[in-house]
Parts: sequence; C-alpha cells; structure tokens
Amino acid sequence: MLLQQLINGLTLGAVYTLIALSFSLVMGILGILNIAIAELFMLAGFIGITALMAGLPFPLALAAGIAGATVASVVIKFVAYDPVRSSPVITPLLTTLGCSIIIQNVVVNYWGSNPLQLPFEFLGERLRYGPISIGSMQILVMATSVASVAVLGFMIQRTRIGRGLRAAAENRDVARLLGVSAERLTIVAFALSGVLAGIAGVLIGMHYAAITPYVGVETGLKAIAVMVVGGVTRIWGALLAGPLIGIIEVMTIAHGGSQIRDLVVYGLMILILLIRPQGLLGGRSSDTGQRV
Amino acid sequence: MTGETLLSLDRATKRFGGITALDGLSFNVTQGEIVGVIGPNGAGKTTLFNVITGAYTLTSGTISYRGQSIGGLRPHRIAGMGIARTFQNIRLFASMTVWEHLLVAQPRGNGWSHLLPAAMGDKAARRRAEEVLTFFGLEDLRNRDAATLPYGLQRRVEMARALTAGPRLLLLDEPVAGMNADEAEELKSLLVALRDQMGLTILLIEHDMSFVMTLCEYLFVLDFGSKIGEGTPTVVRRDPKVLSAYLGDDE
Amino acid sequence: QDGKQIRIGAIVPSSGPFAEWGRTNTVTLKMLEDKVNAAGGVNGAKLEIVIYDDATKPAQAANSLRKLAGDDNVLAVAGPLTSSACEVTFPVANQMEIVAMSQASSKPGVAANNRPWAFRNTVDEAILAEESVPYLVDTFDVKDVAVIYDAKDAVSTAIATKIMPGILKEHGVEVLNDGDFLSFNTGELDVSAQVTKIISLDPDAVVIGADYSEAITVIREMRRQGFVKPVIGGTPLISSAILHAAPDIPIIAPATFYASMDEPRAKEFVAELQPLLKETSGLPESIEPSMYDANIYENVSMFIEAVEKAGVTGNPDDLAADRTKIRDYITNLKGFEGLGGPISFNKDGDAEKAFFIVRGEGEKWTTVVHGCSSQGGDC
Amino acid sequence: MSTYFAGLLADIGILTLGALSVYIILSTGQLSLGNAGFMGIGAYSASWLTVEAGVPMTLAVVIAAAVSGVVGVIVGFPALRLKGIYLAMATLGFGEMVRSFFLNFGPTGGAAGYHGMQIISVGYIWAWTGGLVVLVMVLERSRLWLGLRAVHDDETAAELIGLDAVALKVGAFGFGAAMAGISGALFAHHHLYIEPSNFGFQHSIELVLAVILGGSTIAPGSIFGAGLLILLPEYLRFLADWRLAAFGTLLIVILIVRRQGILDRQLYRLIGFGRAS
Amino acid sequence: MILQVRDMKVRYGAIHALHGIDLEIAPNEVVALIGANGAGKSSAVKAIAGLLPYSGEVVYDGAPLRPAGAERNVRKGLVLVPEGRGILGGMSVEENLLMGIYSRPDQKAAQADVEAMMERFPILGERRHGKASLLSGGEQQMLAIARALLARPRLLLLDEPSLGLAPKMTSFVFDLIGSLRRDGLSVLLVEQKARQALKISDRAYLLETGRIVASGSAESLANDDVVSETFLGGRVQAGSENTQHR
Ligand SMILES: Nc1ncnc2c1ncn2[C@@H]1O[C@H](COP(=O)(O)OP(=O)(O)OP(=O)(O)O)[C@@H](O)[C@H]1O
Ligand SMILES: Nc1ncnc2c1ncn2[C@@H]1O[C@H](COP(=O)(O)OP(=O)(O)OP(=O)(O)O)[C@@H](O)[C@H]1O
Ligand SMILES: [Mg+2]
Ligand SMILES: [Mg+2]
Repeated sequence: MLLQQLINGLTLGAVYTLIALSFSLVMGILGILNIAIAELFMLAGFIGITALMAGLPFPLALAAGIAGATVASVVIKFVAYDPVRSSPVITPLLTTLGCSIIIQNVVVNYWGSNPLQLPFEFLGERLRYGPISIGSMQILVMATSVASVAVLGFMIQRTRIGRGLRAAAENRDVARLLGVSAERLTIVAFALSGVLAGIAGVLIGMHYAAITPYVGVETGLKAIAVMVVGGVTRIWGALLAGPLIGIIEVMTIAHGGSQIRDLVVYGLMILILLIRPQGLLGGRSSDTGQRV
Repeated sequence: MTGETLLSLDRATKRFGGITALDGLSFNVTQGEIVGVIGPNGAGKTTLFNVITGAYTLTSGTISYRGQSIGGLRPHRIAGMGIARTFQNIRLFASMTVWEHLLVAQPRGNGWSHLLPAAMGDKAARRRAEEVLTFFGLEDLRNRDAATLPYGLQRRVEMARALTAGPRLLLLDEPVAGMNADEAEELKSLLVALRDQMGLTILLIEHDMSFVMTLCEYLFVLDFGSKIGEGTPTVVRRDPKVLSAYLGDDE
Repeated sequence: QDGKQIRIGAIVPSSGPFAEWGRTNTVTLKMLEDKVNAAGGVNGAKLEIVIYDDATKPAQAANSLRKLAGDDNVLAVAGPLTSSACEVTFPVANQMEIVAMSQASSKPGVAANNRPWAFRNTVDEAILAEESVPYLVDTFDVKDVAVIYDAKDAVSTAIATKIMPGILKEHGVEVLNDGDFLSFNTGELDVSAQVTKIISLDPDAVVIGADYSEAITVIREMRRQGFVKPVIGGTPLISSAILHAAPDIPIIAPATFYASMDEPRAKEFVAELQPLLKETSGLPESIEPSMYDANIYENVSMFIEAVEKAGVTGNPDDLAADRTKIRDYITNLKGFEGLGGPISFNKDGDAEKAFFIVRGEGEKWTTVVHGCSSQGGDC
Repeated sequence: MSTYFAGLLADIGILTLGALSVYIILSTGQLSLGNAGFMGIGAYSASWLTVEAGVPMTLAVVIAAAVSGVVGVIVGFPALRLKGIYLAMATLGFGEMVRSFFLNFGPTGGAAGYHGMQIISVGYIWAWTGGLVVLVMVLERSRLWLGLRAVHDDETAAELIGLDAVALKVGAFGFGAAMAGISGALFAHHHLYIEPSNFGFQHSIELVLAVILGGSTIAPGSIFGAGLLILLPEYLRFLADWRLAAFGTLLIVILIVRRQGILDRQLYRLIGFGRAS
Repeated sequence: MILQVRDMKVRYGAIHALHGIDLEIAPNEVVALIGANGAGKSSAVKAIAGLLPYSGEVVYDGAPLRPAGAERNVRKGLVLVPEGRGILGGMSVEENLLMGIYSRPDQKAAQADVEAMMERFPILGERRHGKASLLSGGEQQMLAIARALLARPRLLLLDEPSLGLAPKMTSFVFDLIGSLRRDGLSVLLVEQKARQALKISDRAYLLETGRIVASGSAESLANDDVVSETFLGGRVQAGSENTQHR
C-alpha cells in the first residue's frame, strides 16, 4: 500500500506542478497572481471532455482544450491585467478573481453544475506490477509535468526571450529602453500560461474522467501553495514542491489523518516558508540579498 | 561641547560573501565638525553609513557613539539615539506628501499625542515640521507628493526628513548629487548654519570636489574598505595616494 | 379572477455549487404557478410565486426570507435548500412569524431547533438509514464497511460519521476505520489516496457521506483502482448523474422521489416537468426532475391547500393571521397527497412521508424497499 | 426601515469591520488572506462565552477581540519574515488551519456547527461598526499611522529613520485581528449559527475585495466596499442565471475605473474632509 | 541632422513640464542640455526616447518618430540611459549587460562585445555573476552606461551620467564619450556638472521651467555671464555674441 500511495502522491504532485507552472509563468515573471488560471484549467477540462465525448481523437481534444484556455488567458491579459498594470499586486489579483467568477458562471450556464463525466470506457487501462498499479494517464501526467518544467526552466533562465520577460517584469520602462517589446512578451507569457493550464486541464480531466465547474478552487489553491513553496521565480521549484506537497497530503491520509490533512499540509507549508522565506529554491534574503 | 569624540570606529570590517567592503577601518568623528568621506566607487563609503546606522551588522570590530557601543542595535534604536541619515538612492515614501515626510520621522515624545490627529494634538511636532520646512525653503511644496518632485528637491526633502528626527549626528550620502553649482552653494550655507545654530555634527559622502573641499573641515579617504588618507582638505588634495586612487590627473 | 393575488415565496440556489437544483426548482415552481392559474387560481385569486436565488449562501438566504416576508408580504416560504442556509434562515422565519419549509435539508434537528415556524418536507437521515442499512447488510452479506465523507459539508459529515456507523453497528457490522473516518473536501479532484486506503482495509461495502457530485469522484476512483463493492449513503446521493459514475458498482440510497419511480402521481409529475426542463436553456440535455423538485412542488401545493382550506383571506390586513393559519394547518396536516404518498409533519417539523430505498446499478434506479417515516409506519 | 434592508445593513456593518481588519494590516504593506480565520476565532469564542458561560454580549465581544488580537500578535511575529505573495499564502494557510481546527474541534460542534446565540439588533452592530470606523479614522490622521504608511512604502528606510517597523507591523496584525474578532462575534450573533466553512479563505478574499473596492488608502473606504459587495448581488437579481457573471464584470469595471478604490485620499480631500495639515 | 525636436510639449496631468521646445543634434555632435532642478530635462529626454507621451514632432534620422515607441527606437539606435540608472536589480551584472544587446541582430558578435565591455569596466567583470542591485551607486552607474553602449547607439541620450561617479570615473566616462563620438556617435548630455559637460560638448541648450532660454556653442554658453552666474557657480566673464537669449 505504501508504494501505491507513493504513486498516488506523485500523480497528485504532478497535477499540482503542472498548474503551479501556469501560475508561476505570470506570477514569477509579470508579478501578478492570475487567480483565473484555476478556472482556465477547469474550462480546458470541460472543452477537452466535451470534445472526446463528441468522438474527437485525443490530440484534437487536447488542442481544443489548449486553444480555449489560451484564448481565455490572452483575453484576461487585455481585460484584467493591462488596465491595472501599474497598481499594486492586489488589484490585478482581484480583477482576475472577477474573471474567474465570470468563467465559472459561463461554464455553469453552458454545461450545468453537474459533473461532466467521460463515458466509462475512458477510465483507461492500468498497468499492474505486483501490488501496485498505475494508469497510463497517470504516467502521461507525470511525464508531461517533468517535460514542461524542463522546457520552461530552460526558456526562462537561459534564453533571450526569458531574459526579456524577466526584464519587462522587473521594470517595464527600462526593458522598453533596451528594446524589449514588453507588450508582445506579456502576451506571450499569458498565452504560454494558458497553454499550460490547457494541457493540465485536459490531461487532468481525462485522468479523473469527470470534472465539475468547482474543481478550480481547491486544486488551484494547492497549486499556488506549490508555486510559493518552490519559490515563485524558480520554475524548477515547482518540480520539487509539487511532489513534496502531493506526497505529504497522501501520506497524511494514508496514516490516519485525513481529517487533519489541511492542518498538516498548510502547517507544513507555513513551516517551510518560515525556514526558507523565498521558497525552497528562492534566494536567501540576508543582508547579502538587498542593499540600502 | 566641541572637541569631544562623538563617533568612533575601531577596526570595523564588513564582508559580503567574498567581498570585503570595509576592511579594518578605524576613525573618530569629533563633535561639531563637518567631516567628509571620499573615495573611489565601491570603496565602501555607503557601507560605512550602513553599518553606523545599523542597516548592516559588522563582521568584526566595534562602533561606538557617545562612548556607547551601538554595534548590533536595531536601526530604529540607533536613529533614536540621535543619528539621522539620507540615502544615496533617494528613498522617500511613495504615498506621502512633503508635509507628511516632516512629521513621520519625529520622535514619538511623551504621552499620547502621537495617537491623535496630527492637526489637533501634535502642536510641538507641527511646529518643528514648520521650522524645518522653512529652513529648506519647501513651504510652497508642502502638499505635493514628494515622489513627483524633481530629483534635486527630493534630496532636500530627504535631508529635511532626517533633520526632523532631531539628530546630533547627520549622515549625508552624496547630498549634492543632481544639483547644479548654484544649488550646491545654497545647500552648503544651509549645512553650515545647521552646524553653527544647532550644534549638529555632519558626516558626508560626496564626489563633488569643489563642494567637499570648501565645506568640510576634515576628510577621510577610503579605498578598498580601508583608510588611505585623512586630514584637512588642503592636506588631502595634495596626497599622492589620493590623487592616483581617486581624483585622477584632472582636478 | 378579481385581481386579488395569493403570494408564496421560494428560496432556491440558482447559482453556486447547487445551481442545477435551484434552476430546476425554478422551472418546477413556474410550472406549478401556471397550472394553478390556468385552473382558476387559488380561491379565485391569482397565484404568484416569488422566487429568490440565494447563491447557496446562508446570508443571502436569510436576507431573501426577510425580503419575502417583510417587503413582498408572501404568505409562506418554500426553501431554502441546504441545511446551512436553513440553520441561518429558520431563526429569521421564527422571528418574523412566517412558515419556511425546506425542500432538501436533512441534517438532524435543524427544524426542531426553530419551532414552531420551521418545517422540512424531508425525512431525517437517521430514519432513512434505519431502512437502507439492513437492506445493504442482508443483500450483500456485509460484515464490515469503511467510511469516507466530505468534511466541508455538514449533512454529509453527520450521515457518515454519526448516523450510519451507529446503525451499522446495531446490525453487527464492523466499521473498519471507526474513529478514523476518511475525509476529503468539496471540490477536490483527487481522492486516490483515500480510496487506496479503503482498499487496504478491504471492506465489504463503502459508506459515502457526500452529495452526488462529490460521490462521483469517489466512485470513479474506486472503479479506477478496480474496487467494485457496494456503496451506501444518504439522500444527497440521489441523482441520475451518479448512475453513470460506475454502472457496475451498486449504489444504495434512500429517496422520497426519483424520476423513474413507479408511482402514478410521480409519473404524471415527471411527464409534465421533464419537457419543460429540457426546453429551458442553460440546463443540460440529460436533466431529469430531482427529488428536490418533487419536494418543493409538494411544499407549495401544501401552502395552496392551506390557503384554500384554512380560510386564508389574502388581504394585506390579515397577513399575520393568514400566516398563522397556514402554520396551524400544516402543523395539523394529515395525509396530504404527495407525489410518493401521503404527507404529514411530526412535532420536530419534519415530514412523515413515504420513502424508498433505491438501488442504482446498470445506469438506473430500482426501488428495493418501501418505507414510511411516520411513527406508526402507515403512509 | 424594512426588515430586509435592516438585514442587509447588518451584513454591511459586519463586513465593514472585517474589511477594516484587512485594511489595518494592509496599511503596513502586509496582505493577509487569513483574516476570516481571526473572524472565526472571534465568532466561536464570543458564541461560547454567551451561550455556555452566560457572559453578557458586549463583554463577550470585548473578550473575543482580545483573544483574536492575541492570536494576531502571535501570528504577526513569524509573519515578519515573509513578504508579498509568500506572506499572503502563509496567512491563507493560517486561515485554513483555523477552519480545519474548528472542523475537528468537538466542543464547538465541529462540522455540525454551533448555535444557541441570542440575536442582536442592527443598531447594536452599527454601534460597534460606527465607533470603530471613527476610531480608525481618528488614528489614521495621527503620526502613529504615518509610521504605518512609512513601513508600507519602504520598510528599510522607515527603520533607518527611526521607526520601529517590528512593533508597527506586529501591532497592526494584532489590531487588525482584534477587529476581525469583533466582526466575527457580531457575525455569530447576527446569524445565530456558525460553522467552520463560514470562515474559509473565500471569506478572507471577500474581506480583501471589500477593502480594495472601497479604497485601500483610507478607512471609510471599507464601508463603501462592504456596501457594494452586499448590495450588488441583491440589485443584480433581475439577471437571473447571469447574476454572478454580471457581478464579476462589474467588479472588474470598478477596479479598472477606480484603481485606488471608490474612495481614495484625493476624492476624500475633494469632498472637503481630511484637508492636509 | 540626426535629431530634430519641434515644439515638444509634455505634461503630467495638470503639471506642464515642457512648454514646446525646439532642439537639434547633428551627426557626430555632443550637445549638452542644462538647467535647474525641475527644468524639464529628464522629461525631455524621456519623451524623445519614447517613454513619455508628448505633442509636437521628433524627427530622427530623417523620419518622424512615433510617440511612446521606446522599444522601436532602440532598434534604430536611439538609446537612453535614464535618470536613476534603470538597473535591473534582480538580474546578475552579466544578464544586465546581455540585456544591452537584446535588440541587436548580430547576437553572436554582440556576445563578444559584452566580454569586451567587462574588460573596459573591470569591476563589472569581477561581479559578472553577482546581483546588480548589490553594486555600489557608482558601479551601477557604470553598468547602466556600459549596457547602453552595448546597444550600439547612434544617438545616445545620457541623463546625468556623472551622478554618483567619482571624479576619476567621471573623467573616464567623459573621455569615453569623446572617443565614441569620433566613431560616429551623437550624444545628448543632460548634466548638472555643467562646467564639465560644456567642456566636452559642441553645443548646448539651457532649459528653464520647460522652455529653452539660451542656446549656442558650448564655449559661448560657458562664457556667458547670465548663464554662468546661475548655473556654473558665477564665474564673471565677458558675454559672447554667439549666445542667443530668448
Ligand atoms: N549588500 C551587499 N552585498 C554585496 N556586496 C555589497 C553589498 N553592499 C555593498 N557591496 C559591495 O561593497 C562595495 C562597497 O560598496 P559601497 O556601496 O559601500 O561603495 P561606495 O563607496 O558607496 O561607492 P559609490 O561611491 O559608488 O556609491 C562595493 O563593491 C559593493 O558592490
Ligand atoms: N511623474 C510625475 N508626476 C508629476 N509631475 C512630474 C512627474 N515627473 C516630473 N514631474 C514634474 O515635471 C517637471 C520637470 O521634471 P523633470 O524631472 O523633467 O526635471 P529635471 O530637469 O530633470 O530636474 P532634475 O535636475 O531635478 O532631474 C517638474 O516640475 C516635476 O515636478
Ligand atoms: Mg555609495
Ligand atoms: Mg532629471
């Protein structure tokens, strides 16, 4: 059972990591906590499942989900980010909250508040190795999240685009003075974040084979926790923190603490933050970190 | 009062990882003097201010102020003991008007007056702010958001804010940076007046040589975190070490 | 009709997590309103049902009741739906002296705490479990069970951690994780760890305290991990959606109504309502009348009967007296013809009515036990 | 005044205090997403006091404020280490821990909730709200509050010019938490029933929303924000199924049109209050 | 003319910072822009660089510039070192320099320039992996200038480049400007150290409360009494006929 639980934990961690990446692309780079990402991923899940039920093959369903989330994400950029760009972080956080309310309402009105369930056949086959079993979707979710982290991590830290993005995030005017098309890169960041949320939504929707309009909140919250524990500006942090939180959560449940799970998970998160205030991979902030 | 040592550093060392910003620096500042600190970029001048005011703690060595060790005290305690400063990179409060800057740094005083609306209870504080406002010629700008003022005026607001804290020792980090010759001249007389009328001791960092040489009574020259020269301006400006490290052939 | 109006209020959750229930409730009430008015109204007066959405928020439900009772001068109120909303709204009903009758709340004691104006057209979960548990135990030869519940939901918590374990034990069934019940949160996607834990306990059946949409997640995960054992729960499980979660896992739950039930009046109701539900934009194709549609339909029908039979004038001056008359009529109501059989109310304000233990399997519900919540058992 | 309107007014008063609690902490630049947790502590302790211990209402509110305030100070110290989103997330975690605690805490009913409180009038609620808003407005013009704003704008500089940032930040946390505790106590005695999910992070977010909508630079803004949050959904009822979407849209529009919130210092000056100096 | 500014007006809400200024820079020319605090110097260069909206016209290299198009202007060789340096403090020194070559098409060759720049300013080389925000004030100023030079400017706008630089460093930077100008660079230099600035400039403009009040050759301006009395610390000399007063 322990091994099986470990696999459960890793899958859950991979789910968190994927969504955390989507958050951290806009948070780490543009400094805005786009709450609506939680709903983007829900939206992509609905689109993906609907497409599959309509008989579309998986790649097309995936593409449809990604397209939906990406378009929505870019719209959010124009509606909820641009006009309040210069205000303190809370304001864009709340405008995106407005967007998430809208998306949720639209989904409820269009698909209903009942869970949308994939037909039974989609539950997928499982591979068995002795006492443990693992679904093919599970493997796909894990592989995708590792790959996404690697690609994004490289892009942000090592490439010119990544540098441009970070410069624009830190000081838009200065970045523009250096030739960075801040506007275009911002769109890119939002679009990429939408793509990630889309991938997460469709994969996760398929993995669990059911989705409701209200899944965004719980999962989104944990994903934000993962991003923060990993270190907001450190893409690789999510790969560390996701499985960590996933496994802690699963192990608490496995060892008789499902009722106090929130207490344990959030308590641990706070503890980690107190020990490493910038997250696991974030830099330290002793007096070498800032100057007067 | 003059003649006493107000501030003294003994073998003060500050390291940041592999960088030694202050390297066994010792010196004394005498009460009532206007003292300059000069030295090349990255010599450790600002770091010196930072360790005096408690922004950084020393790696080793001691700092004492009026005979009392202040190493390791939190910044606001040190400020409370009468050391006020300005910043090389201007640090005004973004949400405050000029007038508010002049109230915020004042010592709390006795009683509860600081809990009452400033316009009602805080007579003494208002009077003090008014004095400093006039002293720096900022009357017309009292209700402007300080952060939208031009650079030179922002420097003045910073100095005014420091002054309202009621210091004995005023640390100024490049006070005339961004001011033209005329404005620098004006500031010079203000600083002299501060010293003469209020008995303030002033320690300042500045790269503007004509300003430093005509204002300061004594100079310390830093390079690589240690003292490479000191003395009166006339002595220092002829010191070959200072010439080669700092002034160059030009001046 | 002489321009006189009889006004009844309703509080339903048309937005928020139970939007679907609130929206079908709305369609149901509109249908009833039209039907009554087409048949000449109530005592010759036009029936008007004022419906407010509480967004599944207790505070909004309470304020809706204040508005219905204080501003709209309705005679009685049907709703609110959730137990949390009832907890906050019933005290207001008592204070304002107007009947409020929930169509869904089944958390023990909610109406009883707020007598004499609070009613619930539902049966206490404890009474229902008395019937469903023996069926489960006998049919599937259950020796032991494991419990899992939605910790954020009060009714679910009560069903899974208090009611069911007690009754199961009375029937000699061991609760394998007694004192260490497994829980999850509303809206959670992943319950794999909980299910793995259940499997490791190897129970003969699983008790799920959750509403159907959350239960679907659990049942799907059970199926995914290859654990096919019967599931038992309370009324919140009843919904056609749950039948598709895993058709080979039997689901045992109590209901006072379900869309495919075999009762003439119920069939008539479904035949009438179903097309209207489908027509309403915003509701999915697969929608069926829910138990709460039946209940709220009965609620308002009871109010109408009270108006007709208790001498309610409907004059604004008589409002307080009218409301009292309705309360007294309902309190003493005997054998009202509900969709599933006669209805009356016990001293706690909860309904005494017929109910069924149903078994969901192969994508349909079948009644396996007929029960009655009244003391004597004659529904 | 109709009972309905009185009910809304009571909700506005309670939300105003909750918003104010966020406002006070935010004045030092700390964003707390856990204030519903403080509210919960206040709500449960006040309810327990009036129901179980027979303590008179006002005394119970005061004790609840003190209890929350002490917890606030205890939370305030570790919070010093954290900034920005890290702090926001940690406080959110704190709030969820409080909720989870009450969920598992038998003596106050756990998930089943807690009732038995005696109802209080709108007037009573607004006596607290009015009094506390005025108190904060008075404090807001003091030099002490300038210190909070200085810490908000630039903590390091504030310390270096002689302000005790630690005391100000922790003090603000304590004061804010006490305010939330009062809000919670009133909430419990207005609704007569409380359960842990009343105090989850969604409620915390609502408090923040009220502050930002109303105006985060000035205390009376909270009243406007709270009023908007309570009244808007009521007046959007005619939109039926699209009520929430319309609410979301209006939210965005207001935040865009009035980025500093409905009431800010300029507007306030314009109306003729709070003339500087 | 590489730059022609005609009737440029800039305002911040109700505050008018520039009331319509005209200004010209020829290729290979170093032009100083001097004036008191708040005269509008920074506003002028920010507007020219494309950061601030303005009314009026800016013609660069024969074609009018679109207002507020900073990122496009850089690609055309119009580069500003802003007031307050504009260091990207969260990035390393090297990354800041790499941002300098962001808009250059010849990325490979540009990498080599980055290395060369670190040799020219040795302190930057020493700190290449350190966070830029940790540099001292003067070191940051060097970084800002170095970064701007890496963008291969044809017209460099410098807003108080000597701010925070030690005298020796100031001379070094001014010498550097002189040598670059020989390679074809034009410079608009905003300076408070007017005397030194005029020394290396060909021409100069004097700005007062948003208006140009005097202009002419650097030498004539330096020797003009009115100008020198107010801006250069009052050196009294005979006025020059080359200075135009308005
Ligand atoms: N917090 C810090 N972390 C790392 N290095 C630092 C820190 N503070 C200062 N330094 C380094 O220490 C040295 C001295 O810096 P300091 O700011 O004291 O110089 P300075 O004399 O004020 O120079 P300038 O005249 O350019 O302002 C510099 O090389 C600087 O990069
Ligand atoms: N963001 C702003 N908001 C409002 N007014 C501003 C803003 N920036 C500048 N100003 C005003 O515009 C005028 C010109 O300012 P500018 O910064 O261009 O002057 P400057 O000549 O560069 O001064 P300095 O030598 O001090 O840098 C000043 O009156 C200033 O107060
Ligand atoms: Mg310095
Ligand atoms: Mg300037």
